[in-house]
This record gives sequence, C-alpha cells and structure tokens, in this order.
Amino acid sequence: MSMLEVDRLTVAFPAPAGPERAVRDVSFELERGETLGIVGESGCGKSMTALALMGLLPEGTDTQGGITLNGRDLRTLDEEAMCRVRGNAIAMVFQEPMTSLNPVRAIGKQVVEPLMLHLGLDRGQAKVETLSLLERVGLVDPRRFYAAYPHQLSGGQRQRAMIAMALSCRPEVLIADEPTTALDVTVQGQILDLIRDAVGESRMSLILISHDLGVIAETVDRVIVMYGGAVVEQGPTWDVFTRLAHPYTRGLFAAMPRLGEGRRRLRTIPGTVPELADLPTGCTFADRCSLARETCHSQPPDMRPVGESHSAACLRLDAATATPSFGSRR
Amino acid sequence: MNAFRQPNFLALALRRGNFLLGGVLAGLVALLALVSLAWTPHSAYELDIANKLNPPSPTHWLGTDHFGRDVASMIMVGARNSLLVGFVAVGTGLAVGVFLGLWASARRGWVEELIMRFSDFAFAFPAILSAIMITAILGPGAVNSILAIGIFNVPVFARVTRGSANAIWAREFVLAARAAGKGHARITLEHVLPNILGVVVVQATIFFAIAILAEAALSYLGLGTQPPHPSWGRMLNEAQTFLHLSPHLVLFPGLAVVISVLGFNMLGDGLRDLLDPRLSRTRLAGYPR
Amino acid sequence: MSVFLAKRFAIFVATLLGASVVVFLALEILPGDPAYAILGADAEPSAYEALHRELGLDRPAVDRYLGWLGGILTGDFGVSYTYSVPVFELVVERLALTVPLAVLAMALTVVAAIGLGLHAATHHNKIGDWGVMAFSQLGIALPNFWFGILLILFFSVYLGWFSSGGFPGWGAGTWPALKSLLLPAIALATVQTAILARVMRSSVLETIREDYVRTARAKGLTRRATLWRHVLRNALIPVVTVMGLQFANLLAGTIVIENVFFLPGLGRLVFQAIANRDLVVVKDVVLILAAMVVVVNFIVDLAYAAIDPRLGARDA
Amino acid sequence: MTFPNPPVVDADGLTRHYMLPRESLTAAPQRVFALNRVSLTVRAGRSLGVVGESGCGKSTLARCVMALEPLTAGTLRILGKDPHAMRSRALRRHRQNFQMIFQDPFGSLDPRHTVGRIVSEPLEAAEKRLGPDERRGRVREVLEAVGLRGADMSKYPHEFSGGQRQRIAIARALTTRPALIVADEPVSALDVSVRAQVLNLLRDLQDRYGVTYLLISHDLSAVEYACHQIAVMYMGRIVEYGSTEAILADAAHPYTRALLDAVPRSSPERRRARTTLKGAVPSPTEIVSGCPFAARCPLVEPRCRLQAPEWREVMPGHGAACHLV
Repeated sequence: MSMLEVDRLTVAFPAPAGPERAVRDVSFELERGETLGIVGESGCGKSMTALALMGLLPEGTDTQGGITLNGRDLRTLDEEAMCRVRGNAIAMVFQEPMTSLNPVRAIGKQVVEPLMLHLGLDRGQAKVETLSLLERVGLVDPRRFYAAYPHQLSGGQRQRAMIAMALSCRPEVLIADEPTTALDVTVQGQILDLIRDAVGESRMSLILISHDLGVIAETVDRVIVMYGGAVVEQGPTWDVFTRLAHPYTRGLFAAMPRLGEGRRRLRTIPGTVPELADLPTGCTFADRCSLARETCHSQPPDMRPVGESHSAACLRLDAATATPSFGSRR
Repeated sequence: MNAFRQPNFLALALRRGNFLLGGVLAGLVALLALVSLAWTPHSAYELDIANKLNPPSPTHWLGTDHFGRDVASMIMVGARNSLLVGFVAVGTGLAVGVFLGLWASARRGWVEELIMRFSDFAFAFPAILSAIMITAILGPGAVNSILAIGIFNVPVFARVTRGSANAIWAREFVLAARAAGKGHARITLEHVLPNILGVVVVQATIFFAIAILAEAALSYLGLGTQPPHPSWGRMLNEAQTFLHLSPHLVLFPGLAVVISVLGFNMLGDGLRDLLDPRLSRTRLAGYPR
Repeated sequence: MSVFLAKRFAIFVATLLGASVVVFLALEILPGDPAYAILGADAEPSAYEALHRELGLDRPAVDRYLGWLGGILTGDFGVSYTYSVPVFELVVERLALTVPLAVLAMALTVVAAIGLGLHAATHHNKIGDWGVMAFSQLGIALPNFWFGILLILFFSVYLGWFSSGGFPGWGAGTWPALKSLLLPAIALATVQTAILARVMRSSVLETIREDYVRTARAKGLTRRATLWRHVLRNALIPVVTVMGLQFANLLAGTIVIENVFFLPGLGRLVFQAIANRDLVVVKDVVLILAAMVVVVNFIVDLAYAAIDPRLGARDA
Repeated sequence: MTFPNPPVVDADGLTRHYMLPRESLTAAPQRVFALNRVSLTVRAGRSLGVVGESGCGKSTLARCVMALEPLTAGTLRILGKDPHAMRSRALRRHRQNFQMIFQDPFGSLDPRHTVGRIVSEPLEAAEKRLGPDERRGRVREVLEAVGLRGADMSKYPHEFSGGQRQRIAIARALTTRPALIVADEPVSALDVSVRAQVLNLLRDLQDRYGVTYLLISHDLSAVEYACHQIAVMYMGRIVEYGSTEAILADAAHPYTRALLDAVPRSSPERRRARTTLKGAVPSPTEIVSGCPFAARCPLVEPRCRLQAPEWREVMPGHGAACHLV
C-alpha cells in the first residue's frame, strides 16, 4: 500500500449556474520519498486538489472520494484530528509569499507556531529550533530574520520562511502550490533547489503544483497532467514528456516557446479552457482537439495504458500516438 | 463587472430583502411627505387646547400634543421637513465633496494634500458642533441646520470619492487612456466617475439617513426647524416634558425617525450588494476558505 | 520617531491651529461686532461701549486672536459674561462630567461591538449573525436622544430604578455619580455599538479570506486559534479608524444626551451659553470639543502604528 | 548591400530617478535609480525585447518611452520628435504614432465601456478627423485583424476570456495605425495555450502592418520568439545588447548567462547542473561605484567592485558592459 492514496477525488462548488466541478475523479498514489508533479493551466483543478488534501476547501464545498494517508482515511477525520495532520504530517507552501505571511507578526513568531503546536516544544526550545530552521532554508543571520516582519523581506526570503514553516515538523508529504511563480527567474532556481534538497534529505514526499512545464520537468519523478478538473495523462516525467500521448499534453508542448528554438512559428491550441459549470458530456478537451470524433463528444474517456505506469485518458490514443511526438513542431 | 448592465438586475434586486424593504420604507416616508403637501387629516398648526394630550383615537389616529395639535398630521408635515434637509444637505455634500475628491485624486501632489488636510480639520467639527457655531452667530433655524449638516457632509464625500477614485487611477485602463492621449479631466469624466458612481450613490443614501438623524437631533435641541413648523426632533423635545402624563407622545415621532433612517440605510445596503459583485459572490467567503 | 508619526504629529498640530482659527473667525469676526451679538440690537449705548472695551474689541483682530490663544495655553480662558466667573473654572467643572461620560460610553461600545462583531463573523450566515445584523441595522437607525428618552421612560418612570436625570456630583460618592451616568452612556453607546459591530464583522470576514489565514490553518491551527492569533489584530486596523471617527460623533452626542438627562456637562454649558449669547464661553467650549476630537484622532494614529508594523517603515 | 531601416525609437541616455519616502526622520532621503543612462535604437519593422527581473527598470523604460513618466535626463525621439519636449496638445496628436499594450487583460480595459468605445479611444483622443462611419469602419477593421468579429463592438470586456481581452487591447493599440507599439509583459498573465495565440498574433501583425515593437518581458523564451534584438537590463542599466541569435548563442555578460541558465527546460533531458545566482536583485537606491552586478556575479574580480565597466562590443551590434568581455 502506498503512503498516500487519492481515490476518485471529486470537488464541486455550489454556483448559481449549477455545481462547478473543479476536480473530477482524480486518483493517484504517492510513495515515501517520491516526487509528484501536477501540471495544467489555470482552472484545471490542480490547486483545488491540493486544498482537498489539506482539508482546507471552502465551506459548502461538496467533496467525494477517498484520501488515505498511511492507511488512515483523512476524509473521515473530525476537524480536531485533521488539525493534528495539517502542518504535521502534510505541510503546504503557497504561491504568493507576499500575502501568505501575516503582515503584523514577526517571522519567527509564525515559524514557531507549528513547533509548539505539534511537537509540544516550549517557547525557548521552539525558538532554538526555529533559528536552526531559518538557517537551514538559507536565511543566514537567522536572529535578524526571526525578529523581522514580512514586509522587510524580499519575495525569495519570504518564500524561504514559508518553506521553513512547512518543514518545521518534518512532514511526510510536502505540497508546494506554484512555489516559484511569483518569484524572479534567478530566485526561482534557488527556491526549487531548496525544496528539492529538503525533500531528498529527509525522505519526504513532494507534490509540486505548477503551470510551468519546465519547473515540473526539472523537479519531479512522476507527473500528472490535468485539464478541466480531470487527469488527462499521468506517468513518469521522462515518459510523459517524451511520448506526449494525450493531444492536450502535446498541444501544450507545441504552444510553448522554448529557449533556443528561435523564431519558428508556435503551434497553438484553438479555443479556450472550458467553463467548469458547463462541462461537455464527453471528453473535456474534445472541443479544442483536432483528432476529435463523434464519440469523443458523447463518451467520457477512461484512462488507458500507454506504457509502464504511464496512462492517458483519450479515446483516440492510437491516432494520437501514431504521429511522431517530441519536437513535432514544424 | 457592471451590475447595472446585467439583464437580471431587476430580478436580483427583487431577491434582495434589504433593497426591497428599504425601498418600501423610504418610499412610504416620501409618500407621506408628498401627500402632506395636499392633505393632512387635521391641520398641523391649529391649536385646540380643549383636546390637548389626547391618546390615539379614531379622530386623532396618533393622539394630540399639549396644544391639542394632531400628532399624525404633524408627523406628515415633519417628514417633508426631514426629507428636505436630507436632500439639500446631501446634495451640498455630494456636489462639493465629490468635486473636491475627484480633483484631489486627479491632481495628486499638493492639491490632494491640501484638500485632505482641509477635510481633516473639517472632521473636527461634527454637524452639531458646527450647528452650535452657526446658531451662535446667526441664530437657530432650518436653513442654518441644513448648512451645518451640509458642511459636515463635504469632507466625508471628499474622502470617500478620493479613496475610490485613487483606486481607479491606479488601474491599467487609466494608464491606457493616458497612453492614448487623454487628459486628466477627460479621464476623470469618462473613466473615473462612471466607475465610482456606485460607491457614491451608496454613500449618498447612507448620508441621507445620517442627515435625517442629525436634523432630528438639532431640532430636539431647538437649533433646527423653528416653531410653529412641525419637526420630529422638536416634537420629541416637547413630548419629554409630558413624559409622565402622555408617554405615547414620545413614541410616534421617534418611530418616524427610525423608519425613515432604517429605510434609507437598507436601501443603501441593498444597492451596495447589487453594485458590488465581490460582496454578492459570498460563496468563496466560507471560513476558513 | 518614524516618518509616519512625525507627519501625523505635524498634521495634529496644524489641525488644532486651523480649528482655532475657524472658531475665532466664526465667533469673533463673522458676527461683525460680538458686543452687539451679545447684547442684542436694542442695547444701551453705554452698556455697549463698556462691553466693547471689556471684550477688547478695540484691538486689532490678530492681536485678539493671539491673546486668546496665548490665554488658552496658559489656562486663562477669559471671563464668562453671564456667570461672571473665569471660563476655565466652568470648563474644568463640566469636563469632570463630560469626559467620564464619553469614556464610559466608548468603553461600553468597544467591548460590546468587538464581541458582537466577532460572534457574527464566526457564525456567518447563521442565526447569531442575523441577530447581530438586525440589531445593528435597528441600532444605527435609532436617534440616541430618543433612545435616551425611552430609557428614562422604562427605567425611571415605570421601574423607578434610576432618577430621570441630573447629576449628584462626584462629591456624592463614586457609585451615585456613576449610576447617574449609566443610562446616558448606554443611550450613547447603543448607536455607536451598532455601527462598530458591523465594521468589526465585515473586517473579520474580509480578513478571514486572506492568504495568511489559510497559511495558519495549513499549519494545523484550529479555527479559534487562527482567529485569536492571526485574524483579530489585522481585523482591528479598520476598526480603530472607525473608532476614531466615532469619538467625534460621541462627543457631539454628549451635547444632545446631556440635555436629555439634564446633566451639567460641557454640552449643556455650551447650549446654555448660546441661549444666553455668552460668546466667550461658546468660543472656548467649541474649541475644546474640537480639540478633543483632534486629540483622539491623533491617539488613533498612534494606535495604528502600534498595531501595524508596516506603518513604521512605509509612508502613510 | 542593404540600407538599415530608419529608426522609430531613438533613445539616448534615458535616466529616471525618483525619491523614496524616508524611513525615519534622521535617515537621509534615498533616491531610486530606476533608469540609468539607457540608450537604444529600434528600427522600423523590427522588434526589440527588453528582459530583466522585477525592479530592473524595464517597466519604467516602457513608461518613459510612452511619455507617461517624466525623464530626469536624456533625450528620446520617436519618429524624430521628442514627446517629452512637446506641449500637451501636440503630444496628444503625436501619440497616435506610438501606442501601448499592458500586462493585465482584466485591468487594462475599462469594465464600463463597450469594446467599440475602448478600441476607438486612441482615435478619439488623437482628435483625428474621422467621421463616425469611418471610425466604425476602422474599429471593425482592427477587430477583425486581431481575430475578433466586428459585432463584438457592442459587447463589454467581461464577456470575453483573458486571451480575447488581450486581443481587444492589441486592437486598441492598432487603431491609429501606429509606427510603434510598446508592449509591457503582453503575455505573462496568459495561460500557455493562449499565450502562443497572442505571440503568433503579434508576429502576424508585424508582418502585415510593419509595426515596430518594444517588448518588455521577464520571459526570455517569449522574447526570443518575438524579437529581433534583445536588451538585457540590470538595476536600471542595459548590461547587454545584441541580436537575438547572438545573445542566445553567445551571451557575453555573466548576468545574461545566468538568466538563460535559470530558465527551466521542459525538454526531457536529465537535470543539468546550473549555476544559480546568490541573493536577489538589490534595490537600486544607491550609486554603486563598481559594476552593479558585482555582488552576485560568479566571475567577480577585484576590479569589478572598484571600477564601473565600460561598454564593449563583442561583434558589431552586440555588446556588453562587463570587464571580462
């Protein structure tokens, strides 16, 4: 049995035009020490999946399916028990380091909290531990950062403080939701390295959420591609990014300007991302897919194997994989 | 998003209890004031000492005061008075305050600083304080109380306008308009004003309610509308003298104030909910999030 | 000292000076001749002459303004025309009532409003929230003087628990004095509470949506702990602003309420002074009331800087 | 032999300082050097990409070129005329020659104006003598040019998706048939699949109308795709300038190399060992005596901290400000 198992997770928000199904039947497993990437465009349900794992979805959200951590079903836990899981067994780093820290509390005071809460340290012990954590995430001169307020830090430094907070209780799973999107390119690399090193050192598992194919490719072992709330392709990063089985994954790659490719014309995916309240009955991508047939519009596709532990949800998988894949841009 | 242009604005409005109830109450007060121009059950001015301090009865629905005047009629005429003060005072505040706020926001720099400092110390004189100064010089009266309330409204509107206008000036579409070659005045008229109108309208209804309250307080102190013109505040002042004899006299004018203020406040709240899509979309406001 | 505080202090002083100029202009220059204003148009020429000299009206306006301001700074407020006592003595005696009344009302307001606002926000869209909102909607519409009269009607006319007005003075003991201030304070506080509770509620609701609240929950903090450690302080920032504005309303409210309950405070003093055309008293008391508003707004700025560390570094 | 196209933008020594609010009463007032002697030329029909990290001054450059912000020093010519030296009425007319596209497709369109009104705004502001029919015709023409329909004129921005809104913004920039379009991060707020559509559109419009672009972006791959020349900015200065091919193939400045290195590759090649820069871009509040990049440079030498590097040409048209070139 895997450490973390997500089984047919479905998340729906009540909305005037009927429930918006932000996440549909998402299933995956995560082993100890494994790194998993979730990639997709805005509104594809990747962040909602993360919040569902944390049990932090808005009130009134309808969540279905199972989330099992070490054999314990998190969905059946009461609020109090869930509080002991959050920040302890599963920790999370958010996208916006500017707004994710409390502006009126000193950094140290915010990092200390999970230590006192979950590990039962007293204030003095927690402070000692916090100083070493701050140093570990690269905030040299930790005493200065302990007393500093968020507005006195740069974006990268804030994100380091967030990571210190998330690492403080040595979680089994670290979820990082677009941890580098708000940062500069040169700082982005530093933060990714930090996350990767921390995960490698402590045999933590990582779920990295990003819209950036490059960030995912460089950081994780396995990848899940999401579109319109559902998983369209998943497998080992290398396999997925070389074979590009699903037409959406392939379209995404072709549409992305890559460094060193010069001024060659980009191939685009026509149309736009579908409305969550008004999803088509068949394949969500059918309206934008050049390979779509009649059946694609009426019948939802199931996951089909592409290779070893590599699968894609497409009825036209044969046609899709028949054409040469990587570098298929003219 | 622009709520006014959504076709379901009316449907939305009907679903909002606040807006509806507020509209009905405020409408009722306005109707009473209008009807009083043509007709009142009795004269609101005629003294009838023989029938003083009567409790409510079929002839005098809400009873009579210590001069035997019909309370119902006085309340109707008083409504006229309250609404008039509200309109003029809020109108003054709107006209001057919104202009100053827009100007401050468009020019920034020392102009803004000056206008805001001016409003800083105008805040030091709440309506009643400025009314005291004015009456000390010019003597009490309805016009003076309107003046006092209006003066108090100016800095409030200036602040609200400047605050929301600054938020609009920071938007990229304003920068786009500047890049297109539009000047400050045209941008203010074409981009800023239309985008803050909702806020200003809401503020106006709320300050209408506050003006009614302030007028009642001034009249209660004898600084506002002078006898023999009936006003809700002065009716309450006179009624207090007869508190032990006829407690019903303090009830009705007070209720009149409460109903009209409630009406305009709820109208304002309802409008705000309708105009602000951010607030009406409460589904993501769930705690913890 | 941070730039923010220095700037606010400069504004504070400038506002005080501005207010004094406005009061002086309004009450000494606008009426033309204050001696006429005090005596009325049909005054004896000899009485007018005497008063004219007594008020120092033969001196230039700037001299008079500086003299007045200098007097106030040294505690010489001039002599009341009707009472023939130094205004300073009058004012000090009256302040002993008005200040405790305002402070009591403000304290009641803050405690009640923060409690109600928090309760409503944490029970968003539940019965408690609706209750607080209904109370607040009604409370805002309530004229405080009318509510005061209703309180008298109920607690003193029907129940006989309180006297219907008047003030025994602090000499009569702390409790009797406080007791006579209780109903007026409640009358004042109810309306202010209604407003402040709403502000508190919406501020908490707004703060709860912030990213850092989600962070706190992701750390494993319970809702309650999140509320106390991360929401409250941030949510208080707009509440403090409104509290400052409310104090101005509260002071204005004491003028009315003191008349409802026949309390010999500053409000009643200025009110009687108008009736007696005692311009010297009106001028001083209006300035004192305005100054109190300005002082409280400065205190609010200080509170701001204490709550929000960002203000220390950033420009306001 | 080919003659170079005439310059559309000719900037010489553009400098923009502004004062920061003081930290405390005793602290000396600090100046931010948002732009420091920036010179560049963009020729007709070409596009120049300006890349750099946040706070490097690239957006200030865009605003100064658009004459939306005053210059502290330097001269700017757009089609030979200096917009900063013009009186407001003349400037308003001159503005039809240079237009702007913004980053945020949701914030750059007034939600209360119809698409038709938004798109015709520059025409109206430039006081061009066009009849109502002619104006509508022009709006229809540019809407169709960006892939929207003429009927969209009467709709409001909220009825469109992010990518479509950015098309509206591009249409607005095109209505006066400008020679120059300054685009400040035109695609960074868009999703990958839509980003490609907009990038292609920008290229198509250049081919069709011969527009000149000054494109500001933090995304090197987008700039590579859309631009002929690249200028790399760091702390308010241009540290490297050259043709896209030259810079990609043979970056001269260590900062440019670090930037190129930092871009995550989606190619499934195995992870590379890359040189990551230490720290973040310092705030440009003080005049640095040596090279502004010295504090973070992996190749730093003692002279870098003492002496500001001069501009050196690697090849004709490709140069960098670095001692090591």
